Amino acid sequence: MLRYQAALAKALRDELANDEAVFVIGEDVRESLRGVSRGLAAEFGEERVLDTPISEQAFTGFATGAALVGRRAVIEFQIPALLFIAFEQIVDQAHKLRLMTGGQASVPVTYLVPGSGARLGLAGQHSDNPYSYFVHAGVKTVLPATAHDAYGLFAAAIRDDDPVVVFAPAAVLGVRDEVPDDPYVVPLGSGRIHREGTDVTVVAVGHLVHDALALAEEVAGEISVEVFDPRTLYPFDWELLAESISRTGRLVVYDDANRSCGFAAEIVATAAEELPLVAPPRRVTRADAVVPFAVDLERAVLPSRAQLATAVRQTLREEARP
Amino acid sequence: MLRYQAALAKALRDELANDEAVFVIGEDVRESLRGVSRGLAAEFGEERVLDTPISEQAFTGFATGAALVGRRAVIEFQIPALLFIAFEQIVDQAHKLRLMTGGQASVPVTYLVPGSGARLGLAGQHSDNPYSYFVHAGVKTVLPATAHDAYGLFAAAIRDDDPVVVFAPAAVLGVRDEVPDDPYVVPLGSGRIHREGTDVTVVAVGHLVHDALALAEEVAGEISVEVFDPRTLYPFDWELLAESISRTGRLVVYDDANRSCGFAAEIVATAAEELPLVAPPRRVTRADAVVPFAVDLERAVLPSRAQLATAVRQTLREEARP
Amino acid sequence: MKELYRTMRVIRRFEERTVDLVNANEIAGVTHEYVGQEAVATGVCSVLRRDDAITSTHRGHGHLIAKGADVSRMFAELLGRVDGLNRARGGSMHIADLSIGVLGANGIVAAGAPHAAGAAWAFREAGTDRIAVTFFGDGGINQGVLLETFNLAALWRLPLVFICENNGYAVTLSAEHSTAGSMVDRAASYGMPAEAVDGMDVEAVAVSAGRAVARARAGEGPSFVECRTYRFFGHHTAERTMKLGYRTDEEIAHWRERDPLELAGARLEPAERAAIDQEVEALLDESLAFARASERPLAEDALAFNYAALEPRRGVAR
Amino acid sequence: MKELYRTMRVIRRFEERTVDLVNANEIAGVTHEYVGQEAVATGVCSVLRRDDAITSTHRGHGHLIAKGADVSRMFAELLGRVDGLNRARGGSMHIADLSIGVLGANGIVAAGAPHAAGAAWAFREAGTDRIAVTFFGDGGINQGVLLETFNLAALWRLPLVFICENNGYAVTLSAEHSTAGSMVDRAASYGMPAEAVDGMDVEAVAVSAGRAVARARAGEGPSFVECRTYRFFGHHTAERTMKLGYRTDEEIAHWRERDPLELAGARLEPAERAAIDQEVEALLDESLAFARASERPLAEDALAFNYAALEPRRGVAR
Ligand SMILES: Cc1ncc(C[n+]2csc(CCOP(=O)(O)OP(=O)(O)O)c2C)c(N)n1
Ligand SMILES: Cc1ncc(C[n+]2csc(CCOP(=O)(O)OP(=O)(O)O)c2C)c(N)n1
Ligand SMILES: [Mg+2]
Ligand SMILES: [Mg+2]
Repeated sequence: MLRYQAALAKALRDELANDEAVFVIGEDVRESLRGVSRGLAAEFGEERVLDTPISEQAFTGFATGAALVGRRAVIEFQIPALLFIAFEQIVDQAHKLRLMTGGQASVPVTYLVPGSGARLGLAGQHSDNPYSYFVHAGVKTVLPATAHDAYGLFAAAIRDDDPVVVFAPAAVLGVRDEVPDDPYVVPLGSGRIHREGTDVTVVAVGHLVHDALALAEEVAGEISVEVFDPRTLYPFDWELLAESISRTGRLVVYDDANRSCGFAAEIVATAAEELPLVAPPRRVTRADAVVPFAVDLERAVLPSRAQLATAVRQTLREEARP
Repeated sequence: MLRYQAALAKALRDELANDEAVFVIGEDVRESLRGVSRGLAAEFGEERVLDTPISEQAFTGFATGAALVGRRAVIEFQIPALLFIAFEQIVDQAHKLRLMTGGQASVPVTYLVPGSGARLGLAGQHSDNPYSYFVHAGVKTVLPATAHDAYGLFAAAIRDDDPVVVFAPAAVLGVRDEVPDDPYVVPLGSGRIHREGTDVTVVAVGHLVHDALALAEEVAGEISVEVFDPRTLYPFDWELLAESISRTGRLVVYDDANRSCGFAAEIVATAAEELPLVAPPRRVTRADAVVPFAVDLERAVLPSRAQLATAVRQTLREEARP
Repeated sequence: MKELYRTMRVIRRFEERTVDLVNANEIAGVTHEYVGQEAVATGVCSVLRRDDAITSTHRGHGHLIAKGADVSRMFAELLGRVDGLNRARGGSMHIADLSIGVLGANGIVAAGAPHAAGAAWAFREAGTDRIAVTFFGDGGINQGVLLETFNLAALWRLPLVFICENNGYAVTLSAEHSTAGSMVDRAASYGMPAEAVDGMDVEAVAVSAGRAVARARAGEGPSFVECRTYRFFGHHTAERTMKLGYRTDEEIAHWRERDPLELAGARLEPAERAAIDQEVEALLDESLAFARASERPLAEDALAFNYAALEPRRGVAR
Repeated sequence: MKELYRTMRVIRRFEERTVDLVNANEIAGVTHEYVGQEAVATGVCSVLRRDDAITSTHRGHGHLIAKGADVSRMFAELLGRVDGLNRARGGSMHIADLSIGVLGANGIVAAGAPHAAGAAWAFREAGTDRIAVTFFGDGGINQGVLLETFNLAALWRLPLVFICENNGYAVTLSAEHSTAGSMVDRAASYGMPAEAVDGMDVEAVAVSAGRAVARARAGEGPSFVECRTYRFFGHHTAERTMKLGYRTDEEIAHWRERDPLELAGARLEPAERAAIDQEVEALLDESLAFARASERPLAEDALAFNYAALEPRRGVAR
C-alpha cells in the first residue's frame, strides 16, 4: 500500500532509473516540498534534478529546448497558478511545435502539478483546477484518482513523446492504494469503471471519484450508480463511456473545475450529441467563481456530494424530452 | 455605413472624449497598425495613448494598477497569442482582485484583440480564437459580429467596471454596417436574433454569424433557420436562447474555436441539461488541432458552411432519443 | 525611533500570535511569517504618506501593519470573519486595504510590481506627487514580469520605488543559487539609482528608502533598494513539519544576533521599551478579541463580489 | 570572405524573390524581410558548426540560410508544398530544420530563447562541446522570458550565445523609446561578457560572435552580442500598404549607405563578385522551380503531425 504522493515519487524514481534522458526541473525539487522528488538528487545527481529560480516562463521553455535535442523533461509546478505564467510556453510553443515543424520536433515534457484544486483556506490564487484550459488547447491531460493510476499514468506521461500535463488533486495526495513493485504504465486515454451500475453513469474527476463511490454506496439500495473515472481528460475514452451509457442511459458529470467551458461541459455536450441518453444529462461542478478564503464560503462554491445526490435523483425522475 | 474596424475606432475615440479616465496602451498604438487608435495620440495627447515595449505581462499588470487607482484602461493586443503571455495577469490578477479584496478593488480594463482567428496563411501561432479560455475563467467576454455591435459592445466594455475581453474576428474587420453618429452602448450579456426561424436555432459566433445568415438564406425554401448571435459569450443570454429553443426545439452551434471545452460545448451542455430540445443538439467547430500554414490544410481544420448545412439537416431528421 | 520600534513590535507580536492561531486551527491554510524582516516594511513605510500606494507579497502582514492597516480587521480577515479587511474573501495571501493605499498582497511572486507601476503612472498623470512602492523578494527578482517592470518604470521615469527584500532564500533556494550577478547591478543597468542597505537596521532602511521616495516624489524617476534581511522561521507555517535542511542552525543564530527589534530596542530607554511592549500587547489582545467576536460570512453570500455587475447572472434554471 | 558574401547574397535575393511571391499571391500570409540585416545571420552562423543549435525569430529566413538550410525546401515551405522543410505546416514564421540544428523560427517575440538554453544545457550534459545561439531583436530584449533566460544561462554557465539584432525598431517603436539603459549593460549585469558590434560588417560580426562561441565551447558560459543593424524595408510585407511615418527617408538612406552586401562586396574582385551573383541567381531559379513543382498537401492530411500518437483519436462518432 502506497500513498498517492509516494506513488508519484516511485514513478519518477523508476523513470529516472529506466531512462537516462529523463530529468526533473522545478522550484525546490531537491528539498522537495511535496515529496515527489525527495532524495532523487542524491541518488541520480544534481544534474538530473534541477532547482530553478522563480522563472516559470524560462524554465518551461528550457524543458522544451532540452526535449527538442533528445532529453525527457519532468517539470514540477509548485502551484497550479504557475501554469498561467507558463501558459504561452506550454499551449503555444511545446504543444504546437510538432505540427508547426511538420513532424520534425518531438517535445516529451511532463508538467506535474502536485496539489491542484482547493484545500480549505488557500483562497483565490492557490485553489484553481485549471485542467480544462489544457483540454481546450488539445494538450494531453491526465488526472489520476488513485495511487495505482497515479503511478501508471505519470510513468506513461513521462514516456509519451508529446507534452502531457499531470494534475494530482490536493485532496487525494494522501490516499493509499495497492501499487505493484514492478514498473508498469496505465496507457493514456483509457478510462476506468470503478463500480458498475445500471441506472446512471456518474463521470467523476480526480478526488471526486472517491466521493462518487461513497455516494454510490450510500444509495446502493435505491439506485444503481456506475462510477466512471476518465483518468485521462484528453484524449478522453469515448468508447468506454459510450458502452457505459448504452447500459445506463443516464449521465451526471461531477467535476471540481469552473463550470463554463469546463471538462464537464465537454462530456455533457458530446454525450448529448452522440450517445443514447434517455434523460437530460446533468453537471455538478464548481461555480464560475473565484474561490473565497473563508472555509464556509469556499465550500459553498465547490461541488458537493449533496449536489451530486440531487442531480442523480433528478436525472432518474426525468424522461427524454418529447 | 462604417466598417467594423472604423466602428471600433469611433467607439474608442468617443469614450476617450467622454471620460478623461480612459487611456489606451499597447504595441504600436500611436501609429496604429489596425487603425483602431489612429490619430488618437494627436487628438488626446500621448499621455492617453501609450506605446509600450514588448512586455505583455508588465503592461497588462500596469493597466490593472492604473485601474485600481481610478483610471480606465483599454489594452490593444496585436495578436491573440499575446493573451497567453499575459494570461496570469488577466485571469489570476485583474479578474480575481475584486473578489479577493472583498469588493474593495475595481478593475475596469478592456482587452481588445483586433484580429482574432485564422486569416489564411498565418499558421500555428497567429490563428487562435482563444475566447473560450476566458469564458472558462469567468471573465466577461465579448465578440461582436457587426460594426453596429462592435461599437456598442466595445463602448459598453470600456464603461464596465470589470475586466472585459473584446475579440474582433479578423474575418469581419472590413464588414460594413449602419452605425449611429451619437454614442450608444449595447449592454453586455444581451444576445441578438438576426433572423427568425421556426425549425432550428443556429447559435453562430463572430464572423460565422454572417455565414449562418447566408446558409439560412440558401435553405430558406426548405428549412426555417433562426440565427442567434450571442454577442457576449460570458455572461451568456440564456433567457433569449431559451425563448428561441422553445420555438424551434433544435440547436446547432457554429463556432470557430477549438472543439473540446470550447464555447460551443458550454451552449450545447446547458441546452441539453435545461432546454426543451426535441432532437440532439450539434456542434460545428474548429478541429482540436493546431492551424497548419498551407491554405488547404487551414481550411480543412476550420468549421465550414457545408458542415453547418449537414448538421442542420441532420438535426432536423432526428427525434429525441427514446 | 519610538514609533519605528512600536511598529516593528506590533508586526512581531502579530506574527507570533498568528502562528499560534494557525497551529490552533483558528486560521485556515498557511501564513508566511514576517519575523526577522520587520525593519524593512517599517523603515520603508515610515517615509511614505497615507495616500501613497504599495503592493505587497505573500509575506504581507508586515507591509500592511507598517502602512497603517487596522490590526483588528487584519486578525478578523485571517480568522475569516465579516469584519476582515477583505470581508473574509482574501485571507493572508490577499489581504489588502485600498483605503490606505495597499493595493494588494499577492499569491504570485512579483505579480504586484506592474500594478504599482500603473498606479505610479496614474498618480503622476493626475498631477499629484503621490508615489508607489512595490515589495518583492530575492526570488522575485528572477520573474520576467518584474524585469519588464524595471524597464517600464525606468523608461517612463515613473514615481516608483522597488524594494527587494533579500532574505537569502526563495523557499529553499538560496539567493546565491538563484541570481546571477548582483541585484543592485541588475536594477542599475536600467539606468535607475540602485543600492543595498542593511535590512535589519530600521533607520538605515528609512534613510535609503527616504532618498528613493524623495526622488520619486520630485519627478526624478524610479529607484531600487535591496534590503539585506533574513526570515527567522520557515517559509510558511507548514514548513515546521517538513524538516528541510537548507539552512544551518549557525546561520540562523548568526542572523538572530542582528534581530531588528533588538537593534532598535537597544536605542530606547528600557522603561520606554517596556511601556511600548505592554501597550502593543494590549492592542493585540483587544484586536484579537474584536476579530473573534466578528461574525463568519454566510455561505449564501459566496458568490458576492465576483463582479461589479453581471447580467444575466447564471444559467436558465440556476 | 567569398563564402560570407555568397551567403549574404543568397539571403538578399531569396528575400527579394519572396516579396515578389507574396505580392503575386503565390505565398499566403505575410513575411518579415531580412534585407539589410544579412551580415548578422551570416557572420554569426559562419562561426557555428552544423551540429550547433540556433533558435530564430519571425524574421528567420536569413538565419536558416546562413545555418545551411536548403533554399529549395525553404521556397517549397513558403509556397505551401509537401517538400517544404515543415511539409507546408509552418510557413515563414515557423520554418525550421532540426537536422541542421535550427530548432525553430518563432511567431512570438523572444519565445525561442529558453529553448536555446535548454538545448545548450543538454549538449553540455551529454559531454559534447556543441553550443546554442538564440537570435532576437531589440524589441525582444524587453520580454520577460528573455530576461529570465539571461539569468538561467549565466547562473548555470550554459554554452549559449545571445545575439540581439538591434535594427532600431520593434515594428514602429524605436529602440530608444523601448529600452531603458543600454542593452549591453543589461546583459552584462548578469555577469556575462557583453559587447556591441557593427552589424553591417559581416567580418566584425564574425569576430565578435567567434569570441562568444569560443567561450561557450570552452565551457566558459554565455555571452551577449548586440549587432547594430537596420532593416531596409517595412516590418513585414503588409506594411507597404500602411503608410506609416515612424522612420524618415533620410534615416533609411543613411543606413543604406552601409549596405552589408556593398561593404562586403567591395572587398571582393568585381569579377569574383559578379560570378557569385550569377551563381546565386541560378541557384535560386532552380530552387524556385523545384518548389513550384512540388505538390500541395492533401486536405485529408490536415490533422497529421499534431501528436506523436493520440489514442483514442476523436469523439465517438467522428
Ligand atoms: C510566480 C510564482 N512562482 C512560484 C511560487 C511559489 N512560491 C511562493 S513563495 C516562493 C518563494 C518566494 O521567494 P522570495 O521572492 O525570495 O520571497 P520570500 O518568500 O523569501 O519572502 C515561491 C517559489 C509563486 N507563488 N509564484
Ligand atoms: C511577445 C510578442 N509580442 C508582440 C508580438 C507582435 N510583434 C511581432 S514582431 C514585433 C516586433 C519585434 O521587434 P524586434 O524584436 O526588434 O524584431 P524585428 O521585427 O525588428 O526584427 C511585434 C511587436 C509578437 N509576435 N510577440
Ligand atoms: Mg526570499
Ligand atoms: Mg527590431
